[in-house]
Amino acid sequence: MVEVETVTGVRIDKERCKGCELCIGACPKGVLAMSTKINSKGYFYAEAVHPENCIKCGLCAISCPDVAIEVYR
Amino acid sequence: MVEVETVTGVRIDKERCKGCELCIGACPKGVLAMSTKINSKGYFYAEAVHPENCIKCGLCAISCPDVAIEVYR
Amino acid sequence: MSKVVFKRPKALADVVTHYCPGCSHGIVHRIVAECIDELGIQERTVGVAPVGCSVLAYNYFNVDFFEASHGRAPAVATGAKRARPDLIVFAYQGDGDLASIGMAEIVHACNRGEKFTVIFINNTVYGMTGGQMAPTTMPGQVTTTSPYGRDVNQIGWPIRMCELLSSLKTDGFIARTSAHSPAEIIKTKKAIKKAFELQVANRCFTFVEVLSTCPTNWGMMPIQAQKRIEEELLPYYPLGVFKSPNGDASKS
Amino acid sequence: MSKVVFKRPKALADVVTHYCPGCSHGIVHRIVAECIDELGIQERTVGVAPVGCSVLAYNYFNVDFFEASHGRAPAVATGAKRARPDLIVFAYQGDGDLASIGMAEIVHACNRGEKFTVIFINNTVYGMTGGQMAPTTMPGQVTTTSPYGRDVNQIGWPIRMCELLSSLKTDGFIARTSAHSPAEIIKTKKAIKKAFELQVANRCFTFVEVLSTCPTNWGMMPIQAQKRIEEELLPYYPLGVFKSPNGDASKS
Amino acid sequence: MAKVLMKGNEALAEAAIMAGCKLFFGYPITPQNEIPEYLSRRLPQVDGGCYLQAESEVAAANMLYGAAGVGERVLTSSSGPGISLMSEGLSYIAGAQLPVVVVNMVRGGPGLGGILPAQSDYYQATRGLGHGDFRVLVLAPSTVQEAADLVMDAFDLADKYRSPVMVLGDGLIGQMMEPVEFKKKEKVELPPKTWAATGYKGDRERSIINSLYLDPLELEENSWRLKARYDAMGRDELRWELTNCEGDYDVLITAYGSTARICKTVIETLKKQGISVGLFRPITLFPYPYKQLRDAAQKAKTVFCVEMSTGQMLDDVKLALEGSRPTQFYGRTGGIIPTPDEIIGQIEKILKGEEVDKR
Amino acid sequence: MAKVLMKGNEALAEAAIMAGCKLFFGYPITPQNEIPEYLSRRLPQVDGGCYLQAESEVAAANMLYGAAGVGERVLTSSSGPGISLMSEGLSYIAGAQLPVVVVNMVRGGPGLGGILPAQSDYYQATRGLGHGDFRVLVLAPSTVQEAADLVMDAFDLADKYRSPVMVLGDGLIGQMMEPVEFKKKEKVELPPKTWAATGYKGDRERSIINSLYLDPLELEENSWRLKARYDAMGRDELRWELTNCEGDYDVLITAYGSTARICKTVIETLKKQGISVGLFRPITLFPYPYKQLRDAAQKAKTVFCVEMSTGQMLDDVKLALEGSRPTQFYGRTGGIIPTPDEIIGQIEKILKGEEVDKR
Amino acid sequence: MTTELIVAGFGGQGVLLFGKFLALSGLKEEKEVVWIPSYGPEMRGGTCNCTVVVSDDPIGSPIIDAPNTVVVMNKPSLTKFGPRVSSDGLLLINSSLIDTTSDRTDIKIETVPANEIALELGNGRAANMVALGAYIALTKAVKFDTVLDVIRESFAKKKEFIDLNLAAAKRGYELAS
Amino acid sequence: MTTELIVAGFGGQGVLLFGKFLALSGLKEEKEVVWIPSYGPEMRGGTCNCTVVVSDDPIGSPIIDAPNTVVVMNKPSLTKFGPRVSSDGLLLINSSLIDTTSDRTDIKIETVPANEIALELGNGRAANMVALGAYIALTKAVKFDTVLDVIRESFAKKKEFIDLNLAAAKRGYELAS
Ligand SMILES: Cc1ncc(C[n+]2csc(CCOP(=O)(O)OP(=O)(O)O)c2C)c(N)n1
Ligand SMILES: Cc1ncc(C[n+]2csc(CCOP(=O)(O)OP(=O)(O)O)c2C)c(N)n1
Ligand code: SF4
Ligand code: SF4
Ligand code: SF4
Ligand code: SF4
Ligand code: SF4
Ligand code: SF4
Ligand SMILES: [Mg+2]
Ligand SMILES: [Mg+2]
Repeated sequence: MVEVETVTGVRIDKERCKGCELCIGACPKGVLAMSTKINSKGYFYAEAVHPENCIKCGLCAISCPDVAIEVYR
Repeated sequence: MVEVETVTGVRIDKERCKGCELCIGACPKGVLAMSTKINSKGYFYAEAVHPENCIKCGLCAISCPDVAIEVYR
Repeated sequence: MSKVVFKRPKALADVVTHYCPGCSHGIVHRIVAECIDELGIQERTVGVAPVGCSVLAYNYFNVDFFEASHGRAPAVATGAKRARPDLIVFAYQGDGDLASIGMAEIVHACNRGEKFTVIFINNTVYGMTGGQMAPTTMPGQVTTTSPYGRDVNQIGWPIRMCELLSSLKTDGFIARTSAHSPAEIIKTKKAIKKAFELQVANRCFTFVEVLSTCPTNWGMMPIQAQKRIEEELLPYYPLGVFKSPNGDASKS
Repeated sequence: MSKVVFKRPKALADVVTHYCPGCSHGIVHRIVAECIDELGIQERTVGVAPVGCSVLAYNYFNVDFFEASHGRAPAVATGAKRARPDLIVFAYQGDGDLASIGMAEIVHACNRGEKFTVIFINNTVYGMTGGQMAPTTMPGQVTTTSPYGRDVNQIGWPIRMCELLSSLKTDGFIARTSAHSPAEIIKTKKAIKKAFELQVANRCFTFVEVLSTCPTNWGMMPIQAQKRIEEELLPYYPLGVFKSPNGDASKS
Repeated sequence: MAKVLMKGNEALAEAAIMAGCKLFFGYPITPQNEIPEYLSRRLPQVDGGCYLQAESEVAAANMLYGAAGVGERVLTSSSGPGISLMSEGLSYIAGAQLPVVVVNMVRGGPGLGGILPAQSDYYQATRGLGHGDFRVLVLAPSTVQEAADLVMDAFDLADKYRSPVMVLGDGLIGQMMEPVEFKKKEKVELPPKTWAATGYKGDRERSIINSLYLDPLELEENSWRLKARYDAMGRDELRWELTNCEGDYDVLITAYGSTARICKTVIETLKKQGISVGLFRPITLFPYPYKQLRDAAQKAKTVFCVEMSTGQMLDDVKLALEGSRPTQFYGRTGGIIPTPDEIIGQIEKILKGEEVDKR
Repeated sequence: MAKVLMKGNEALAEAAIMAGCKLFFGYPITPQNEIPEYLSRRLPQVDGGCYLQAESEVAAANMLYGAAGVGERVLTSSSGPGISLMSEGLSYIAGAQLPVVVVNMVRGGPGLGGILPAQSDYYQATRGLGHGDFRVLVLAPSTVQEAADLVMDAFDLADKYRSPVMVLGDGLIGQMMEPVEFKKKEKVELPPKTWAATGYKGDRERSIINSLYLDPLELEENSWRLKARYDAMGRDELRWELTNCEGDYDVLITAYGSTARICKTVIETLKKQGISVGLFRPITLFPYPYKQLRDAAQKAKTVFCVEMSTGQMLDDVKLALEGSRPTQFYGRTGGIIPTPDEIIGQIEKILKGEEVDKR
Repeated sequence: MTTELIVAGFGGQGVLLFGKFLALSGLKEEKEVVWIPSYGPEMRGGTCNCTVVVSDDPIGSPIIDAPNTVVVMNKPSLTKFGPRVSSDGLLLINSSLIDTTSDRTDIKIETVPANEIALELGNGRAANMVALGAYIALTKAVKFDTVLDVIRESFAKKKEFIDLNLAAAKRGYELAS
Repeated sequence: MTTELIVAGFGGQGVLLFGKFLALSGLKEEKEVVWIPSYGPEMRGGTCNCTVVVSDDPIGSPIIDAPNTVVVMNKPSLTKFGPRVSSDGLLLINSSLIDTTSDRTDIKIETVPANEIALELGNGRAANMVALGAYIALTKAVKFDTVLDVIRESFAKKKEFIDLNLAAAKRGYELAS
């Protein structure tokens, strides 16, 4: 089965995010930042604020303890 | 208290001896051998058959698991 | 049509974990699940969860699981693997679980050369019960049961399990990695993958220690906790492969 | 008037032991008693007997004694010494006791740097219960529970406790000696004396492993059993001081 | 001393120190962690005091053995799985006649179970703590104040009978805060510990702390010696509490610890409805106040045993009654604390002559 | 099959293999060493068989957990101290509903005690094997043949109830040789082990072998599920034997295992003197045949409980009788086996209306 | 008089301290008190609550099915504990974080914007004290002065907190009076 | 008929085998049998004994206070078990190692120089079989031929022992017949 996806770049599931900020520290391109809003669990969550800079390296994703990030090229 | 003893050489308590023969193997001078008699526990016991050869080295005594041997100079 | 750079592995259950924000447990779970996927062993893999924060690991993987008693995961894994040598068995243990109460079981499983994989999460503290001292707690570290800091003159130095287990003669794969940065996470993946591969090849006992954070009980933000690993833990807990099975290329 | 070259030590009770003819236990008992005499510590020495052939050690020394549960002598000694640091405490353990069921207790006592002395009688077998396999049993050795000989591919290599314990960072004195010849018995005495001296000086955890015979369960005459140590055991269990406390002269 | 607001676990820990406890060996487990945590702060401040986290509960029990054997007062505490791991060690301690105090803050079982309050270790505490012919004196507090008081008594009782004493609480007793007053206890006359292994100086027999008796006659002797102590406890140490047992009642509730507190609310509530129900609360679970329960039951038509278990104390209730009164049982377990309302519901059934709910 | 002369320990080990037991995990301890020794020879000859000496009884119990959890038949055996060390593990096994068979060849306790035959682990076996609301089915053989037979049944019962089953022998049963015949058992219909953790292939729920239930309602549910099984055992699995209970008797002896054998000689001897005494021998100790004992007791004036302990089964005897008959107790313990003559002496006292010797 | 309280919220909102201060105040007034925390699995990252009983008479069951007062500091707590208030009881809602209410008509429902007020006073973490002040005003479970004393004593070692928390409690008290 | 036997001696004298052969013979003759070793502390380096019961009826107590036959292979065993022979019972003494006897008058006392005979036959370790032969001659507990069969079968794998042991048993049997 070939994975067919229409998105590219980083996709963050904000409901899974616990706001640990590890992805932000991991991103070499400053793509990510914390939202000022909270999700339904009460956590501030991570967002791609500069998606245009994303080099799809996946470092954010492998750093996320909650596997809230997917990355597509 | 100064130990005063009248014997010299090796003294084997035959009732303590279990006949393991380790002392015999340990003696560099062939002083010891097994008796052909058994003690009250049923063991053949070690005897000094050549006490005249004893150099009082104490090796027999430190080899005896049953601390059946005393050595005096 | 886009290419997947990173996607949730299939062997990881699609649920939200109970772990605190930034806790390394989640990262290592993901890595283990990826290895299971990549080796195509999901249908014959059985996990053994410890008593510790990862006690609920059985809810987080799409494989059959045991929940073991505290410290005894290696014995449970031994029972399972001896009974069904065709299964791929891994035990997942914390430092209180493995290095304190479970010391005898891990040493003996390693020494017998039991052919399963142990993932050892060393976060220098008893996470689940609220931050008590572990055998791995660093000198001077304040915990709820070392309120004046761990005093090595009174209770000795932190135990380094890789060094201890490597002192045994029986063949094995023993490595220490860390979860404190993307680069180290990648290396952790490599080590864990290697461990599973060796198990699949029925080679030897395999053991990967991962230096991990417990932001909650360290009283730190997750990023600060990762820094602590780098600055405080690494000098005492060196990373690397401590032992590889005889004739193995990656032998250090 | 004659000079005493060798006489029964005072700290050794004047009774006949239950040990089999030629068993090393008796030799090591005598050595321990001599050390107690020579250091003048009889009145403040407390022993801890294991479960094993030396379970009745409490009858053989003229000092107060504990009989511990199987494998837990180091925990009992820890309790006693922590409660009364002025006492000189020694534990006397067999290889089944110390290296199998008691693995966690000995590793942790050693790692905490508990300031007592452990005498470890390694005779590669469970003596008391009738010759079952121990973790220290040699490869190929036939015992009542390894009827086809110890298979290292199935259950691993014999555990070398000195090597294992020496891998810990905490200060300690760790040595292996043997009871298979007068020369080695003399060295054993030296090592045990050193251990007690270090304890008297309140320095560190002290541990002396003595390679010992079990003529009965080895099915050998005592002299033959001593040969076995020399020929079979020594190549695998090297003798020597594995660890000395920091700044100690005899450090190897 | 003024009353202070404290968690049961902490009150109990402080009480141990006041009772002269010098050493604590234990291993973390919920819901008793406040005990080791408190003592890790406090014991180093005590002269000769030592807090040591053991590598396991197995080791902890054996450290107790060592410390008690040299004559010091020593405490451990644990819950469910940890107490099971102490089983062998406690059997040795009992066999060697050593005084130690063990706190069990019971949580739901079996196995890892849960961490919420339960009373499902009653059998283990009163009968099966380990192999061999031995028992331990079991004290069951139902308030924080009582937990503190009983711990102090526990040390004296342990010394008096040279026996382990268990304080059997539960997660609720351990976790809740109530006002507690640390009363200076009058000193109890206790025999000197001449048996302790403190170094043989020739002025007494050698002290050997031991449970091995290869001669079966000696081992039997030891067992009957222990049995005689248990019988003496049964004469001299029974403790129990009667509530609302002055007048008449159709139903006598038996319950201990936390459950008994809840039953007190039941009694108050029913009293307002004009229904009189009595409560028999055993405080010593071993020895069990059999005769006292039997006496109290004579006014009742039915004895109603309420526990946070599937029914364990029920055996002792039946042993007390010897068939003289019918019993009914209601239990919640696994961490569920029965509410006054649900117990009242069951009592209403009993009063109507119905069977209570089986679960 | 022809009868062969075998030690109880060996007969039992062979019976386990015949019952399909594939794995043994254990640790040496007297008086059961012939079991591991025998199986270390035999299991490697069995297809899929594995004998492994565990590093301790703690580990052994957890290896059982692992092997039973993947669906294989597995055995351990031990005695006194070793059984106590399995306490936590057995509680987990019970909580996780795993079928395992445990042999306890009881020796004298508490502590290290002695190695001669005793029955002083009755409380532990029937009530306090570990923490939490659980029991294990306990089978008590009194001959070598019965030991072999009961071990075979034990594996079936374990699978049927998804519960640990204990075969409670003693040093005598283990060490003595008697003729034994290994009867081919008819195959019992047993539910498939769909719950086993054998790899998740998507064709069933994931198998999780577990005793943790963080939700107290679920933990309670598990406890009542277990309780329901114990109740079912109490209906369907009771075993007992009556000897000389056809006619009249003033005294009914209750005894199990080795002690019951000895009492049979007592009965034969007294019969010759014209004195008729009955014997009630429970074979299942849990569940206990309460009603059957009570019925048998109705002909007797006194029920006389004989044990190799200071009095443990006595509780169950009293629970059975509910005060309907007076009881007397005689016990030897610590490795002493009561002789027929001394028991006869006690019965003579009972017949004279006297109290039996307290020890 | 017997006051039964459940106060519930996120971990970190200080609900255990709210409860403890009420219990300490009761003790100071020589009443019978008991405080029980929720402990267990739900703690980690989840909700948190405690039960407090303050009474003139000895306290039997410390487990309260239907408390006569409930304070909820976040939404999940409202869902969980709102229905448990006894008839004629009081439900106090932290309107800063809860935008809904209970539809019960048999109880008294009050709100207090605890976080907002605390933020106004300079530190959002004092929201619990705002709520405590309001709670005392509404229930008179203990004397407000006693509560203020307890606050002073409890923060004795962290003087910087005293003023903030006193102010927060006072604002809450005033608002609800 | 019920034969109760205690046979006792040093460890290594083969008393357990003596007992086992009797039990096997009983089994071969389809009688009820039980064999119980002494086990325990007294074993190591000490004395050793076993109890055997051979009976036409089911065996109740396997523990025999006062056996009707006792065989003692060494002196400590005579001291320990001599007094336990039941009245009218048989005490068989290995006179090779025991120079005294029992002063009991209510029992039959016989002797056999078991070690000497065994040594004559070439191996002192067959003393137990000499004694067994003598015992069978004296008690007729089982048929002697059965015993000989049992010896043959038991040593089937060690043929070299068969002849020695058969000869020893026969000599013992003859001597005592
Ligand atoms: C026998 C036993 N003792 C103690 C406990 C309590 N307990 C649960 S988790 C835990 C510590 C876990 O620490 P660790 O293994 O380091 O895992 P982490 O939570 O840090 O991941 C303890 C002591 C238990 N469940 N069972
Ligand atoms: C918990 C427990 N398990 C098992 C035993 C039985 N046991 C007694 S001694 C012994 C082995 C002793 O061997 P080792 O320690 O090597 O001492 P040795 O007799 O060889 O000197 C065992 C397993 C026991 N007493 N307690
Ligand atoms: S994929 Fe790389 S560049 Fe893109 S957001 Fe993640 S870490 Fe940053
Ligand atoms: S790493 Fe994951 S959980 Fe943490 S902030 Fe980023 S997306 Fe959220
Ligand atoms: S003292 Fe030396 S020379 Fe003399 S007998 Fe002993 S070993 Fe031989
Ligand atoms: S070493 Fe001792 S026991 Fe052995 S033969 Fe010599 S004297 Fe006897
Ligand atoms: S307590 Fe620590 S180890 Fe446990 S989940 Fe939280 S951060 Fe992770
Ligand atoms: S069995 Fe072995 S260890 Fe034990 S006393 Fe005999 S020779 Fe020594
Ligand atoms: Mg940890
Ligand atoms: Mg050994």
